[in-house]
Amino acid sequence: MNNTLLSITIALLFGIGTFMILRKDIIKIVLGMTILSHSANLLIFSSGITGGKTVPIITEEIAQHTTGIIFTDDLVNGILAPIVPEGTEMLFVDPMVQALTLTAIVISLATTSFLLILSYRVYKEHNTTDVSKVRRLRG
Amino acid sequence: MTDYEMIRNILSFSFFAGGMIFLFLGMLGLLRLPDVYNRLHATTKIGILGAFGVMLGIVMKVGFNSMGIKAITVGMFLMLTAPMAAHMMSRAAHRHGVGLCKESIVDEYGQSYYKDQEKE
Amino acid sequence: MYHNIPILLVAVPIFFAAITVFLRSRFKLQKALNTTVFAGLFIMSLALLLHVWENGIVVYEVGEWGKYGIILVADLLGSGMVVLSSFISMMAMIYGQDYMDKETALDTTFFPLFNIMVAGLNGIFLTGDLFNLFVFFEVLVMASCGLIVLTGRGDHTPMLYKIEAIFKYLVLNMFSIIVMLTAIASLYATVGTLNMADISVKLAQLSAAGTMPWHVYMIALMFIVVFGYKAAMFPLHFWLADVHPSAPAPIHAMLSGMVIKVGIYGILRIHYLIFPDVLFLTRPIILILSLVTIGVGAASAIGQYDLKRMLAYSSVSQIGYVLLGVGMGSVYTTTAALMYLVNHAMAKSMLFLATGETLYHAGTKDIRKMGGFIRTSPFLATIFLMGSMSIAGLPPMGGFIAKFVVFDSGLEAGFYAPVAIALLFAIFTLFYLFRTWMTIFWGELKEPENESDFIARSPTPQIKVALALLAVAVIFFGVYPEPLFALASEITAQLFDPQPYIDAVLGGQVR
Amino acid sequence: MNIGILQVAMVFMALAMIPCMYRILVGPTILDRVVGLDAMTTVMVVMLGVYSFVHESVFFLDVALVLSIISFLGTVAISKYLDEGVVF
Amino acid sequence: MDNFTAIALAVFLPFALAFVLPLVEKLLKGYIGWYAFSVALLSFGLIAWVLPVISDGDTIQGSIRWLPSLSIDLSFYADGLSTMFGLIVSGIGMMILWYSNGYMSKKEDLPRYYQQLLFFMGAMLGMVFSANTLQLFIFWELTSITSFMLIGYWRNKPASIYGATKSLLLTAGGGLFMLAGFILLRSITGSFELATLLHDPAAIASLKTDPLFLTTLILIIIGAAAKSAQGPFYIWLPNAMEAPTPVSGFLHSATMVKAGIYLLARIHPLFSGTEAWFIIVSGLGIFTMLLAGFLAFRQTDIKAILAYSTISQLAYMFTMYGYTTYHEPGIGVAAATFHLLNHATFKACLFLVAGIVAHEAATRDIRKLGGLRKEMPITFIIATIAALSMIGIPPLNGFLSKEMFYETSLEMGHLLGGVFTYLIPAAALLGGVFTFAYSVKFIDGIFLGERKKEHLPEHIHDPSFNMLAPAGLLAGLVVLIGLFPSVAVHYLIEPATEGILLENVDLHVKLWHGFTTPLIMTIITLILGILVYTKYDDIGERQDKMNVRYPWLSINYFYDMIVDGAKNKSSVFAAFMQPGPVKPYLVSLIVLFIVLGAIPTFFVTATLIPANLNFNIPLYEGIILGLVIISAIATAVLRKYLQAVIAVSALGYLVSLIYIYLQAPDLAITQILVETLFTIIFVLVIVKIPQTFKETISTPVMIKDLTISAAVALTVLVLSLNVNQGIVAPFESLSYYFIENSVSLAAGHNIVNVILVDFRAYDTLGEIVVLCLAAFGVSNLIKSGVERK
Amino acid sequence: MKKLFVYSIDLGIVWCFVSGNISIINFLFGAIISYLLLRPLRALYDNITDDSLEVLILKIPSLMRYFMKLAIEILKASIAVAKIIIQPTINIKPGIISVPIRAKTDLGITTLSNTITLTPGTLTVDVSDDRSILYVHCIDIDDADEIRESIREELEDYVLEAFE
Amino acid sequence: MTTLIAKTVTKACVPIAILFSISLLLAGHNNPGGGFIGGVMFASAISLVYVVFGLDYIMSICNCKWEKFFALGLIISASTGFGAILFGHNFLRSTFMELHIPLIGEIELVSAGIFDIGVYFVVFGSILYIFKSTGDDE
Ligand code: NA
Ligand code: NA
Repeated sequence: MNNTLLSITIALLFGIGTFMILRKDIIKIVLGMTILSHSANLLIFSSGITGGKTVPIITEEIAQHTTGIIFTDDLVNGILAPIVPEGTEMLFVDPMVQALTLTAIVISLATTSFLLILSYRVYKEHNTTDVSKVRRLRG
Repeated sequence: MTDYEMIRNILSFSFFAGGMIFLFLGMLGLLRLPDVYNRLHATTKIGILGAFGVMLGIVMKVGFNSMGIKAITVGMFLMLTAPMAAHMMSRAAHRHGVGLCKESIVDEYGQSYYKDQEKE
Repeated sequence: MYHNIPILLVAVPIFFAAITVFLRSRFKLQKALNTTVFAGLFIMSLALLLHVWENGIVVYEVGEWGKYGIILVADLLGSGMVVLSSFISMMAMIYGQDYMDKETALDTTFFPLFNIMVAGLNGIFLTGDLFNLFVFFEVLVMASCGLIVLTGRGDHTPMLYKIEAIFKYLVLNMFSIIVMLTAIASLYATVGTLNMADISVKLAQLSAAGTMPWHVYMIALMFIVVFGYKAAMFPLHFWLADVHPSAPAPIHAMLSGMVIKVGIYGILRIHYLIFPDVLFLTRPIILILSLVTIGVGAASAIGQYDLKRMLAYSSVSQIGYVLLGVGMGSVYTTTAALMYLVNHAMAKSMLFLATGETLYHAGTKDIRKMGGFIRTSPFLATIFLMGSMSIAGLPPMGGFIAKFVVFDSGLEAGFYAPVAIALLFAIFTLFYLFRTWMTIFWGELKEPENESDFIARSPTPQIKVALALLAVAVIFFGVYPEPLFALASEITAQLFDPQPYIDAVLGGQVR
Repeated sequence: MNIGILQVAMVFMALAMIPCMYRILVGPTILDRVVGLDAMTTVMVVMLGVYSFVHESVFFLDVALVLSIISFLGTVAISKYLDEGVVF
Repeated sequence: MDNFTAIALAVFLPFALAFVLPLVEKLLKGYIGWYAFSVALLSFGLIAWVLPVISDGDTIQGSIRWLPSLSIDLSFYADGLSTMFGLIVSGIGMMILWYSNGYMSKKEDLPRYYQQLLFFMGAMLGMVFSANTLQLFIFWELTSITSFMLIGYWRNKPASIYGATKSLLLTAGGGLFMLAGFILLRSITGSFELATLLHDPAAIASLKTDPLFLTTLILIIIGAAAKSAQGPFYIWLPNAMEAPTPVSGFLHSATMVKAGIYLLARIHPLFSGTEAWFIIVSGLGIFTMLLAGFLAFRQTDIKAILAYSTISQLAYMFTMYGYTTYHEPGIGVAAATFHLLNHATFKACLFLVAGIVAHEAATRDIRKLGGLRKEMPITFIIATIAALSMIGIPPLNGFLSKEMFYETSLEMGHLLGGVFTYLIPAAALLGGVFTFAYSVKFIDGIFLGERKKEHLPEHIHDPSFNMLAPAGLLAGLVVLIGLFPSVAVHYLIEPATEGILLENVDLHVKLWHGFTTPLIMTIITLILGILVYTKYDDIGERQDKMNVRYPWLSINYFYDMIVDGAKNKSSVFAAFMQPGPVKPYLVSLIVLFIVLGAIPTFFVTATLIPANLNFNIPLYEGIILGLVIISAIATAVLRKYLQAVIAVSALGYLVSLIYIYLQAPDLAITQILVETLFTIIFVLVIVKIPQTFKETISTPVMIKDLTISAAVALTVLVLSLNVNQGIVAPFESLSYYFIENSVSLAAGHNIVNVILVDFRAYDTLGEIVVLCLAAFGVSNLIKSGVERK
Repeated sequence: MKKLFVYSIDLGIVWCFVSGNISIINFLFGAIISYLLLRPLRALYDNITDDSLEVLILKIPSLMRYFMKLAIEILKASIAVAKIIIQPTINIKPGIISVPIRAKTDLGITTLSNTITLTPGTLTVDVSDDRSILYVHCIDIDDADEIRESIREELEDYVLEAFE
Repeated sequence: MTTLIAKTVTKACVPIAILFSISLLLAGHNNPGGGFIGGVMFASAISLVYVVFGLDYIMSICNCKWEKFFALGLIISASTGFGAILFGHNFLRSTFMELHIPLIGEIELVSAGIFDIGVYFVVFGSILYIFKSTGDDE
């Protein structure tokens, strides 16, 4: 996917989300939060290494080819990260960011659900969905 | 490439393409048809057909391996659920007060015929 | 056995949180079990700290995946914070068992949520992985939110206020968490790893080569938003005065005592380990903001009639002192900040626990409606006085030594104006705390109630034990601060030279 | 060849999504929006089929199956809400 | 027992014995006062035990390990100065505790009273024997706190609370400044060890040239002045008179208020001999001396008169300690030190008398008192001796130090020359005149003149032995020191002066040393004093009138304004800072995010936005991402909840489509599932929330919010574009490891799943804990609403 | 009890489909899970009359016929609606008509209603409370009775045969 | 009340969805799926019942204590971690063995799978708990 376009999308989503959480209507704020979460999730996702084209599931068709990547950290010799030999091509898309995004999505589900129920309770207690009126605690 | 494979490929591709074309038409219907009930016709029937077509295309291509089975399952499931979803939506629309479009000629279900469409 | 302690400190409370769900309404068993677990956690954390102090950093590879998995690192900072959180949470737990409402809190979600809250704290303090830090941040926040709703006996907060407070807390928190995610993702995209030590090494390489991408600075500063929010640093402090007072006392004590310290911990951990090159930017920013924090907190506290709210503003102000120590940025000031952090944690949690009981005793939150309680509860008066003295920085309480080292280190490092401002607001602190103490405990009994009515609402023995133990700690660190100072110095040394940390983390074997 | 098919098919499907989006945006009735959303999921199921077909990968069909089951749930829930004013 | 142990014990015994007081209270029954008395006696004895050593010119020093990391130890230092102070503290303490046996009613909370007094005594002793400044400060603040507690002894009286607050704020708060001064001193000289510093001429020399010298001095003097009620800080002392009278006598006249004087004396070697020292210290002293002496006129409470007199007398000492020049440092030191001792005796005595009068006559209002000489003859005699000593009538001890004061003033005036030759002695003289006036008033108002029947009880008589004896003893001391000054001078004053000046001092104090200028000044003082006394009440009335007309003339006015105003100002400030709605808080969070994001852009040397951006956008991607944006905008724009929810749902599905396109089926499934669950929860909530509120966004708000949002978007865009340049070479992603090892080491083919449940299972554990928390939290929220009904 | 057993076998087949692997072992595995699963859910199926396994097997041919019919109808339906859609101007006469039905069982009514929805120009909106009438939306009504007739003849028969 | 059409379709769909959820759970290690996805799928199936049959009806059939399920899930997941400690390894150390069962063939038993089952329980338990408490209100 075109990185520039994705970045622009992420930024726009971030902006729209920000605009929405500045609204007065409590439900709009919650929706704004979900949009912000989408933006963050996409950002995490886009932070992976690019180049891979395949779903990161190792099927029987895709033979396990040895890549010669070195993994053992050896600080003495200055080996810090996977050392990828020249010419090694990434077959899969980055699975790590997928896992991270997945975790982030689930966590944002949990928090947003909580926030949503909370909004309902705010409405119940304050009898309004206008958060600018939710201001008993002040001073 | 044997003839059999050739035929299979062509068949699968035509199912595939046909499904997509139908789907596209269905969505066009969504855009063009006058009221929500008519639009449901478009999305339900043609959508299902489109989906089914593509799924069949897959089955044609790969046969009854796990992928083919999954494809069939998807199609069957859509067939099971889409009508109910359409039923729920149209019922909800009617009971929610969404009137039929002005071209409509009969409403034996309720008295909401010709209602203002803008009501939400 | 020391080897396993880091994970046990996190996993055991999580496990017991689940167990307690099955033990609902078996109150005696819950009480015994939770007390045991928390005492066990405290002992384990203490053992871990001593072990780390003696033998160096303990690294625990969850799942034995080395830096490719998630690593728990118990260095002195982490294990020290864990000891602190374990101690305070133990007291809060002991206290809470008598304080919280039985039907709506103890028999429902208090025990699991509290356990998980502690797990969240320990998880944050021990993790060596950036993304895992985020996960445990969320654990902590969600646990806090769940706990704030619960009610206790001295908790005269209408549900209306609690809901509003949580709402603000959560909305603000979600934005800061999204900022955190953005920062973490950006960092991962730049160096390809989430292990903090690993990131540190890689950024150091970039820095040495002069090829550090400029957006790393941006990321580093974004973390200030994240941790500054947690620490209630100006201008991110607004939630605190609303949220903390809305919580029932044991939770209030945890929030003010420990949870806001997470922000400080984060700054110390992330900025010293990962972004040492950006400290030239972060330090002045924190310094300036810390001064405003001190001022805003203190200036707002004076006019409060709601006791809990006043103390919450005091927390804002006090956290400013910790941040000041961090922001001034020398070895000694950072040591001072850590000492301040510990002493504030002890004293504030004690003060909040005492406040909970005082409010129960008084039957109101309004300071103006209180008075003369020294006759009806001299115990609370003493505890409250000790807490106030410590926060105000009066000897012989721990807070005095803390304030002293902050001033001493600041002046030594040449930060005359900041110290002067801090000094000025220290007098504010003295003023509002003592005035409050006098209003509550001196004067005539305000309500036309009998003295015996008040005495009937006195702390239970269990609550007294919790408060007394905290009081002992508060005074101990005032009379004999040497171990704390030595520890804080060691921690600072480790912060300023992260190489042992990095070696410990990256030296492990991978399966 | 596959990539070519994929690109054409994808564009085709993406275009098919525009009417759904239009309904979601414009309505005019709330049910139109629901129908639009429902149709969108149908398009997505087909899209997943296309992916699957082109990549010859079963994984996207798992997604499709999940989508068909779950979007049905969403539609039913919203419809029931609009119909009866409650969800559960 | 060595000398150091004696000193340490003298300090710690009062603390220890005070701590155990509540435990042994039951055993002691009625003898609790005697217990306290014996503690004081013990300390006195211990200090007296080392006196011979000290008076020989030796010092005692030693330390106990305390804070090695900060190189601070608990160290004690006993020289002439501290020993004299120690003896005053414990000696007067003995008298006061003895007196308290008679004074304090059995109904009072005696354990607390004696415990606090003992704490105070211990703190005071600790303070004077401290060898390092930090320790000194600690004990210093302890004296402030105990003083605070004792002022508020009758803690349900508003006046007590007011007085206690004031004293704490000024003394403990001033102490903080002093601490800062000490820290500066340390940073200049490198040590907290005062005792070593005193004997380090090089360090002292460097201190005096340090640019921070003046700041350090001022900070320390603020502490001293606040404690000794000097300058504008005097205002706490009159209000401190709410304490029981023995306490006033002990803390607020004889000992604690002298802590500031002690500090001056202690740091004298470090700071004196500079202009700053002279100007600040003696300037403050002269100002206070005259002001307090003058203000005493309008006091009607006998304790208040004594309080103002205390302030004024302390100012004498301030003034004299300030009298230094480059050539002759410390010309006033001996006089000040002697006056310090004398003042302790006569003022404590006067307070005891005041206590007796108040106790017997049941009032402290001088307007209601009068003519008690017949009913309380012994008291009258005692009082008169003490008052005359304060005026400076021979052969009482006050006369000796007053003469020395005049002498010093003359000498200082002479040294300074010019107009000061007359001004400085004149000021001293005026101080003496005021002293005369209020001292006479004290005696006259209480004991002489007509007995005012209407205000007084019928039977007034001398008090019990326990109250009379300590006062009598002190009066006796006043006379004895006056008659035989050489003993006190030899054992106390000389060593103390040596301790201050750090050189051998040979003092010759005699009652009669010829018809000298100071004697003439004394005579003038008496004459002027009589003249002023005839106008005494008149002056007092005028002062009252002035005070009514110009309230801002008083420092108390400003104190009250600040303290009372603080509350209102703070409320206003807090209300301004925390208006309540979440939006401003959110805005500040977001703005900080933007600002912090923008700061690094000033350091960018290359380009802000990477040059090699790829704008080759496939149509499909364009459409999908366009739809994503459109659905997000729709969410923002659509007004009804359900419409917006449907739009956001569509957004979720479209996002999952991106995941699909980017080959992430697990993620896409998760996104789809989460989206639907979210929709359901949303609808569940919308069911309960009727949409009654419709937000209308005004144009300015719209512009503001759009600007903020745009700035945020820009920040994220810039970050994202830079970040999307990929992992910086030569680093590579950890993903390689997972890809390589997921099958061989974790036996899983779905790498994402393997990461979730194996490589990073710990994260997943946290994640499911968050889910549990959400469930618990939601249930708590819902239950919290049910209960209320 | 027996009903659960039958359902378990049905679901065993479903399991094969959803898990994407048709084999005896997998089927048995699925059947076992299904049985365990259905036990707590059994209350849902209480009001469904028992079908014996033999009857079920006997119905397979009619089921096949039904599905064939359905497939054809769907294709026809789609083409019909597609025609309407691609016309330059849409010219339709929609409306909702009531269709009396013979099907009595839940399964029968449901299948019929779904079938109607999937077939040309018709869409079930609701079923009457007495379960005797389906309200059907038609996209283009030339003759309402004709539509009722075609439903009865072309769909209901197949449905009744296969599902009742 | 929803119609009998909806109810009947639901009766058919629910077991299918549940089976699918189990399949996703079990296949997760090698195919798309896993504990979370399976758990949400399960929750969706049950919530379909909630939606179509109404909460009251379900409560009359069985009043499931969903909090016990997610607590159990948490115990399962955490126990996987503790189990490794009992075997002298680090928390959450995974292991696997290949079993050869006659008729079935090779089966890989993965300890992480147990962890995933815990996740499954937690996910559906907590989601349904949220649904139930929210829907139950008033
Ligand atoms: Na949805
Ligand atoms: Na998975």
